[in-house]
Amino acid sequence: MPKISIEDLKKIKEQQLNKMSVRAGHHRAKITVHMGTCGIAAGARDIMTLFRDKIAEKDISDIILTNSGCAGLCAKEPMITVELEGSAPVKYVTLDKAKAERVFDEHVMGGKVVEDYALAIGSETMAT
Amino acid sequence: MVTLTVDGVKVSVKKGSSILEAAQAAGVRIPTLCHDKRLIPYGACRLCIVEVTARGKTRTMPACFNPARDGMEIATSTPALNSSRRTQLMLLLRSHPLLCPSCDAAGDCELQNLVFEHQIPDLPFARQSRYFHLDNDSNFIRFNMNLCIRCGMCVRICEEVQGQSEISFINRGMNTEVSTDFMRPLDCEFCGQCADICPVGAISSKWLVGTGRRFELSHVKTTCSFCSLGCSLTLEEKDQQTVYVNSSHDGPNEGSLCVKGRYGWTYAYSDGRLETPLVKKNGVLTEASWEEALDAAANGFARIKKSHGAQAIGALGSARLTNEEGYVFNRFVKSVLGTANIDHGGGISHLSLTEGIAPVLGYPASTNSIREIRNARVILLIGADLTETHPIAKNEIIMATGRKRARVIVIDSIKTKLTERDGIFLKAPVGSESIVVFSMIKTIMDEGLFDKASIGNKAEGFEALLESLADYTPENVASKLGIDVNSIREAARIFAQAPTAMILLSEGLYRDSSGVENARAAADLAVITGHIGKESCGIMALGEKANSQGAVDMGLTPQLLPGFALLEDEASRKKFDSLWKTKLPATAGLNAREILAGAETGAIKALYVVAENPVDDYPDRLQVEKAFKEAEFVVVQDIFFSSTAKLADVVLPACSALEKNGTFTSAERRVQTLRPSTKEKLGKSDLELFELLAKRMGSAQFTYSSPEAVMAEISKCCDVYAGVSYDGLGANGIIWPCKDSGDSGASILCQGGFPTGKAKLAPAGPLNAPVAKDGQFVLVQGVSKFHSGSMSMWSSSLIQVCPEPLAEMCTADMNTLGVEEGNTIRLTSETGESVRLKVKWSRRSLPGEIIVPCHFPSLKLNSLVKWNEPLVKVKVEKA
Amino acid sequence: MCASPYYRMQLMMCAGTGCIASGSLDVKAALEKELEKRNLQDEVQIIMTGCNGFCAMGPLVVVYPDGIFYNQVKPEHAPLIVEEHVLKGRLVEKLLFKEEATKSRVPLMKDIDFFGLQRLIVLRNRGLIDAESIDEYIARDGYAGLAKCLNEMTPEQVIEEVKKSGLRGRGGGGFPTGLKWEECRRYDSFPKYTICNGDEGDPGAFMDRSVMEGDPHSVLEGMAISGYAIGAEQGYIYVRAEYPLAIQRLEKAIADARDYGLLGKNILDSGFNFDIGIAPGAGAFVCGESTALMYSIEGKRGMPRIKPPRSAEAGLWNQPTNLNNVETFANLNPIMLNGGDWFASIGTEGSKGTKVFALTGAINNVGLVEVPMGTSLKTLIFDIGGGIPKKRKFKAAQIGGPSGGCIPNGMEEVEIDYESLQGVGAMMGSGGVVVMDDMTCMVDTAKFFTNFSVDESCGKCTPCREGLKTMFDKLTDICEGRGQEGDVEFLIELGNHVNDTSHCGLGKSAANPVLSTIRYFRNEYDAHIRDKHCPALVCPDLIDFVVLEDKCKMCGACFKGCPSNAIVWEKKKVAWIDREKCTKCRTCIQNCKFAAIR
Amino acid sequence: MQERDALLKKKVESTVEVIPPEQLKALDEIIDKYAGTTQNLIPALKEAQEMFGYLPMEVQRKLSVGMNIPAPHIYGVVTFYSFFTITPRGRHTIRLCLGTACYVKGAKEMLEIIIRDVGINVGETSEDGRYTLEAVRCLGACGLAPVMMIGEDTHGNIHPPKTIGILDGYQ
Repeated sequence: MPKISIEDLKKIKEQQLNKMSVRAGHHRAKITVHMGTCGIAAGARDIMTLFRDKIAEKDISDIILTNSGCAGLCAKEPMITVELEGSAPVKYVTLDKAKAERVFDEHVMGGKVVEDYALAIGSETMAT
Repeated sequence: MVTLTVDGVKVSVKKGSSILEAAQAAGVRIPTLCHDKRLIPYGACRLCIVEVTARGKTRTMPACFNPARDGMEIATSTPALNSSRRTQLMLLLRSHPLLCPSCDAAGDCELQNLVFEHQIPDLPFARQSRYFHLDNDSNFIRFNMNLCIRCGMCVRICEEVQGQSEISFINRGMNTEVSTDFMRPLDCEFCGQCADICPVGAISSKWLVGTGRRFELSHVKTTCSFCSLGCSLTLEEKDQQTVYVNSSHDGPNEGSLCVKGRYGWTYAYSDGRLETPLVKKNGVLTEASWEEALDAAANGFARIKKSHGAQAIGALGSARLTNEEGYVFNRFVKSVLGTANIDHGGGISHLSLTEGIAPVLGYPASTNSIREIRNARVILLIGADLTETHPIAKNEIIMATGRKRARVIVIDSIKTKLTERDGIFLKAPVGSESIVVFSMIKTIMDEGLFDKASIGNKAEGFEALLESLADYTPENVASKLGIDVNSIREAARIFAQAPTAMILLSEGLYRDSSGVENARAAADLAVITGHIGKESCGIMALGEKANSQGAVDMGLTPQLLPGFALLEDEASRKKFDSLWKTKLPATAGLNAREILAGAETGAIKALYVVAENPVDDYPDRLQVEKAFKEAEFVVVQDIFFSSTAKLADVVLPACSALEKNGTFTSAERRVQTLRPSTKEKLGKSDLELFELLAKRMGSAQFTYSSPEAVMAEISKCCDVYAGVSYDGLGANGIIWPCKDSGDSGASILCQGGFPTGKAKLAPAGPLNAPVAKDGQFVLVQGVSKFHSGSMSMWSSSLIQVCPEPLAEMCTADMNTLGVEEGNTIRLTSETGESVRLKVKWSRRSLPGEIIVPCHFPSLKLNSLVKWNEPLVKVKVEKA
Repeated sequence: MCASPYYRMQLMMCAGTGCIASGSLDVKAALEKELEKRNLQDEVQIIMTGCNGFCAMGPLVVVYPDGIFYNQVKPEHAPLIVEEHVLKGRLVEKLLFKEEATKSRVPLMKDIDFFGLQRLIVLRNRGLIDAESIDEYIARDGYAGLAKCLNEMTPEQVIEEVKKSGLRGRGGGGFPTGLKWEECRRYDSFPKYTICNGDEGDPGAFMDRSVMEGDPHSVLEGMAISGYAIGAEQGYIYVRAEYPLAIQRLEKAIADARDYGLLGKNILDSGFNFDIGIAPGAGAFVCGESTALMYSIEGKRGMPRIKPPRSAEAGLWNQPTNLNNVETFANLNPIMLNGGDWFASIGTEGSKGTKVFALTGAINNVGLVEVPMGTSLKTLIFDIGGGIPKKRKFKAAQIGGPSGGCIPNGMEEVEIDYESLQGVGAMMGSGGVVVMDDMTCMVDTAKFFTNFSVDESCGKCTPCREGLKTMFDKLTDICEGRGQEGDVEFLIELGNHVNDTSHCGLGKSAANPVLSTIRYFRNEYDAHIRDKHCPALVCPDLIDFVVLEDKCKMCGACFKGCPSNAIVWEKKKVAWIDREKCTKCRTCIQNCKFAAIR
Repeated sequence: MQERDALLKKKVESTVEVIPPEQLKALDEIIDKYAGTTQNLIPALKEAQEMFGYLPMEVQRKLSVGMNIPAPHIYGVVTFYSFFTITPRGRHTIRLCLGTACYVKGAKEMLEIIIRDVGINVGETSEDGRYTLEAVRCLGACGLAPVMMIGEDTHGNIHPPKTIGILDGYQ
């Protein structure tokens, strides 16, 4: 008897693709956590961990989570940039875990900008 | 067939032939240094390149392996090709020292010839001085790798034909040479094929070193006098002395020889040769004149005949005698001595095989030829360790399995070299081989794999056979003999379903009654599977002696007259009565065993032993010795002063096969000529002696002027020899049946049907497999490939490579007994006789078996053996 | 916290032989330590990939999600990478690739010309997957090609598709793969075998090694597809003994595939059985020849045998056998998935698809590249390869291993495909491209290659065994000042003879380096023979070293390096060479940064 | 010629004492694993060489008997493939890559330096038993040319004059 079938082959592919999504060229959304020294001091790592857990928990494969250096607005750290495919990036400032979670649920997942925390739209982009 | 043109000559050859073969057929010679028809084409020397034009395109390619195709136009010697060949030769000369003046091969060197032919005047390439190994320590053969041109023929013949791989290419590139492992001296079959095939002087015969230039030697073409395969021999002689032996590549054996054929001839030069007749005076054998000895012999026989009647005389002949000698001996015994008490080979050996085959197939002989073995898809070997007994037939199996991937089914008590080839090994205790064959027949019948067209149509006795096989189910036989049941089934299926399948039987002297049974089973198997009367099918019975078949043809038995006529058949007897101008005895006489038993009890008073050595060769040595001691009058006629001759009253020296004319009939029924070498003749030929004795005993009928005249008479009274005459034998003889002088013989018997109308399937006897008790060893009387019986023991060269008998045992038994190689052990028979000899480890021996070569008189192994008890059980202990 | 951790960042660490040799395992260890120190081990993953191709710049690390390419990473850089990039998202400027021409740093892998100009089919997974993970291979459509064959296609259709693709054997011969399979399928004798030739013997070629190490499953899948097509149930991969890592990775890959049932009995419930064994080579170049390779698998001396019969009829153990090389097999998954037409749309008229080349020698970007057939040599050497180092001049490129030919300066526009290369006297071979600059003596090079062939000749046939040695002796004479008029003609004649009459591919092309260097660099031969001078200053017997006073900067580098004390130098003085003591070892030339010695 | 013959014999004989019979027992494992077909000869020889460092006569003879392969065949195979050796090796095996890339980049100079300064040629072992020099045809690490391996360590991008310095690290 065969150990795996063609369906299994497809399943393995799906599962593994999720794990490899970081390397995929294509993604629906990209979250950049600004992690300069100031950002980390202000709690950026907690926010990073939060996003990481949420992505892992929901087993999402089309989101890229990345970090970048100081965005230059040290006063308003922690700061993130959310960039949905086809739309301009949105920068959120002075976040905490609760706020970040809302941004994730509403903007990243729902597609609706959380204007309450948004600093600006279309300010700067990361090289992709 | 494909048709092509070679140098303008149109030629048709078999599909698959090479361009080289096509050229040969067209009579065009293409130079080559690495090709031999026995070998798989190799393509190393690149001298055979030719220009091939096909479909408008011209290309150069080597001729030796590229197949000939329809419509090819071949040019073999254009200026461009010749220039290329010259370059090739110059490259070879780059590392081949020009030691031609002192080289053994000078005058018979292919490279020398080609360099001469292509007129290479100087050596444009810087010479390379390299040192390769020299071997002067091996028996017979000398290696000087500095002369090697790396054609690989030695390595290839050793592997592809001999199945040995005793030498190999070693190293790589420029440093390639040929050697054994770590340059040790050879330890092999010593067939000498490597030296023979070497186109230059790199491997050569030691005896030629400093002895004779090849062109000084005279050549005598004759037939080998050892086993029954009938290999052609060419004796190369100088000053009335053989210095080298090779074989014509056009002969039936294609130039291949075994150690006995190539180096065994020294027996003729042995110190043990009898030259002067001996007569017993005052209990001591004393040298006597020919007159005195012949008179003593004739008078002795006359005296016994007169006082006790002809029935008191027994005669033992030999398969070493030529056809002519056998015929005249038979006539002498049955008409002049007047008794039918005549036998040869102990009444067993090859004779028993033919006795098994004859009732089924109608001929007491092999049905096919040796050269067909190579094309058989399946080969069944029954008790046939051909590596030891018939190396040249073994070569055929090596070729069949090596390049054609034929499969081998081995039914034997020991592992042979051939069980290592692809196939099935069915281990059967000595004497039980036929049981396995019958079990295969049973399987074939049960599974419906038999040849339905033949049964009923061409063969009868199917039902009786089936009935007799009730006990022979594979399960039953497997459990009785300890074989895997599936192996029997698989063997049966493979054999039955093969497109071509051959059965090979070989018997030494000792396998008595089982030989008949084995041959009968084999004949049944061939008939029911339809593997008979076709090419590469049938049965080959391979006898031990050169004229094993001829001795049967000439009727050297108590029942037969020449040409398979029965003595008890009145019409036949009448025919010979008038031919021989005598009155033959009307009933069959005693066989060898009965003659000796008679001598022991006093019923037989006189024994006439010709070219036979019963004391050393027959079973139950003590009984045989006693018989000779009891007999009143014994005449021994032999070339050696054998153990039997020592017990004689008159000893008549005979001349060897190297010193006489005559014919042998080989195992493939090929009648071949024996020609005398230039050496001095010792003794008198057996034919002369029979005539001289006959004359002294008052018969004026024995006036054959020569063996040729005897053959003329044979052809008159033996149907299968009807067309045989010395004029028509040619270089390679004729295969019987040969009906008239225009008939070139038939290599396949039973082709259109059977001489008796239908084949008569023989039923099997009751299943009865003897076994050894716990703690007993089975003594397998083996044959050493270096010896074949009486003659080889007197051959200094064969004794050199195999001086003493060694008992072969497996590791497990050696450990149990606590012996190591070289230790001495003692074998004791159930009746208490014992022998002592050294042990050697062997792959052939299986647990519980001990293999001992049977040809060493010094060992007296036959004292452990009883008549009609094939399975010899012995006790083995460390001595 | 979470069953399968989500890694936001993956560091793809090159673990090809080249990078391992340069220390990539140490770098990995340092990075791991550093990540742990910062408690990032659950957030950031390090993956060992196969060879990335850019071997000269190793060890390499590519950081995803962004695809940032770091080269020449040393263990001491680990804290920097983790602190700056992993933690703070700032690029580590000094580890980025520096474009030789513009001197600018290029952060993204895809923007580097070396990578950007390539088209990856064979190397589709390179640097992207964990070389030892079958799951990651499957994720990149691995075994989907095999599944498609087994599920939707008959063996005949598979062969048809391969024929349609125009795929030709990548081992050198360029025989159409589909035709080979078709012939092998035709013979009705079982068992049959399919063999992967991983005996990459050409010096300067390492593409097969890279594939076997980096993407072993692509080879296994290709072999299984060929097994299905020809009717074989057993495959062998013949791997050079010098490639232990390849053997190790293949062994793991085979074990994993068996575990999933992608090798073994009844694969993917199709009824197709196929298994693969590894046959290690033992160091003989001639075993790249198909019949010699089969003898080697059979445990014999690897000496080529005669053909016919061809391997397709009677190969391994005299059974029908198909033999393709690693690269050929690696092409099959994409062909099966995308169709033969897709593959045939890439490349040139006669040569379809892409070809992997190993760029070595005097070239800046030494490494492995895959380009469409028909790419010009110029693109290969100057655009992808980054040109010749130290501003030296391009002299010739040798393509096709020791048996290939040299393509000289001025002919670099030649498009690389089977026919064009043959037209200029070179051959595709397995794809080794050795670039030579003006410091290379072509006579010496020819001698080097001939020596290689002499050493590697199996010794079977006369022209190869004796002829090549004769040529080598003649070349030695020329290089050592004993050359005579007529030697070149002699070499041409003998070279043609060797090529025409040798038996196997090794011998038939062994004279090519000599013939092609004579063809394009006859003047160098003449200089050696007539002027007893080696223009490239290589052949020691034909040159005297002198210090060029105007160029000497009196640094003393030559003096310090000279092993035979032949250089006389004092501070602030021009050095000079004592000819009596000079052994012409060229150490001083190597040491001199100002090209002041010649 | 005879001198050479004697030398060869001496060489062969000198290896006889090297491996005591009890050590040869270790070969049984390899024989059990591989006996059967000639197909397994090369892997078996590889393992045997890993075990003993080289393949002397006794090892080959024992494999011949155990695997039922003619000893000359084994010897022919051993001497054909450059991977196998019948003489003992030094403590460190130097594998100098003489592939094209390395040759072009200075491996030839390295070879000359080793021949001159260590006094061993390709295939030879230094008298103190320290090094065995082997030339290999491409280690597949052309990016690092010139390359040599000493034991398991790969040294790349070697500046030829520094060859001896690297060797000094191996005692």
